[in-house]
Amino acid sequence: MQFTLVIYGAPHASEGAATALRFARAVLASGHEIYRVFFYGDGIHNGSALAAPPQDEQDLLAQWQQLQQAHNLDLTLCIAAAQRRGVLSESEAKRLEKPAVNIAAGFTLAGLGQLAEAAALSDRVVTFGG
Amino acid sequence: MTLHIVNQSPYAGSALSDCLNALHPGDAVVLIEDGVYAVNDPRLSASADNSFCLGADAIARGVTVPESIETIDEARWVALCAEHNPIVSWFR
Amino acid sequence: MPRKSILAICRHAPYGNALAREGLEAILACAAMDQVPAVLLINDGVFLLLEQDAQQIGEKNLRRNLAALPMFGVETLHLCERSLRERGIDPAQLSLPGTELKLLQNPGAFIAGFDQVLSF
Amino acid sequence: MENLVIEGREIPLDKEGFLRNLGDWSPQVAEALAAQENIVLTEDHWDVIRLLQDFYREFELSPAMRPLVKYIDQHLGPEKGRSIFLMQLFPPSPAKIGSKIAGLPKPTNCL
Repeated sequence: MQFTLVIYGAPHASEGAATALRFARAVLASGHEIYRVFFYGDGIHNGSALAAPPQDEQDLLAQWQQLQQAHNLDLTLCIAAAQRRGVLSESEAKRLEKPAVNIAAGFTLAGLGQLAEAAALSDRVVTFGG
Repeated sequence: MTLHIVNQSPYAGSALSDCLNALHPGDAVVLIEDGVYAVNDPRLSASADNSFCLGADAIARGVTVPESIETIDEARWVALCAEHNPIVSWFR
Repeated sequence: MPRKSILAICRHAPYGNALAREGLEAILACAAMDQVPAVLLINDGVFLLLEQDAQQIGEKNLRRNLAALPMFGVETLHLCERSLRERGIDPAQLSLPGTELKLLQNPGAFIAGFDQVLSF
Repeated sequence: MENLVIEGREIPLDKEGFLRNLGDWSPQVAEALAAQENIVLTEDHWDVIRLLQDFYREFELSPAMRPLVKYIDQHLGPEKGRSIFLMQLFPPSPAKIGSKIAGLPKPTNCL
């Protein structure tokens, strides 16, 4: 079965993203697939390359990236939500004339159409609230 | 049959009661995160036929889950998601 | 794309939480992609329908965004009757140009009829 | 994109040619913005520009293609409420180019 996960919570601010990570691992371990992880609202902060949590706290970004690499996950940040909150790719920073790029490796920016498409093409959509 | 996921403490907001007001016979409720503080809420046992509680979240918080509610791990949660459709989250 | 029935549930009040605005944006985007969702306003989401003047707090008017739904192909808004009554809103006083407002007595049965639910 | 100069006054544009200050919009500015897209504004263009501005006032949204077509259909009739009509007026991306010339906020790149 194809699962899509929608995440609204910022890391280290709400528990949603950490729960989603546990859920995602269980989905994969159960033999299902993850069609897409769509980060929306404050959830887009999960894709910031600049987060530097203390060494004795869990590093959510590194865990998402490991999972992404191991399973070739589609980690999509909503571009409109990310623009508002300041997570930019090189091309967006250029287009919007902003001074820095901070999207983490393994994540992509894309439109809300990717949420619509995931809802239409996956078997299950699970929302992780903020 | 719908699977409802509640992640908010019933003492902090209305997510649990909002969920229970939108319950259809046969639906299941999964308590996760702060939602596990609802394990002893009488409204839950009164309205929901099938209630589940994510074990790790309950243990992490020192919450004891009564026998009327099935304690589940993440794999069982995924299985419940596969068995039910649609899935609705109630939060904040 | 294969047809899946999609329901968007809006249960947050405007302005206090970005989810009210971003939920509407997601609904518009789905509709613009030919995945027109059904829309249910429930709990504090029913407050989206009140006449409002968001300029007072420097915000864009979310009721106006809601009024754009028919342009995107969403011509019916489903409202939880209980949520309205609990909040002292008389359903008979509500209207939105170009939109049919449908009252639901049993949101649970309604929700159960969809393939996917997006919760906002 | 180079800034516009209208009657000796400089109108700043961003990199993609959108007005930096939406308050700078005037019919003359629209003519100049259109010229940058190699478009000469006709009465049909102006009808659409006015409807784009009405749409924005009514819904506080810059329209995507589909709702724009529907809105034009409602106000100018089915003959003009078609994407081909808009494509001819504001190629290659009518909602974006039209919004730029009408002085609406830059779309969020969402669709």
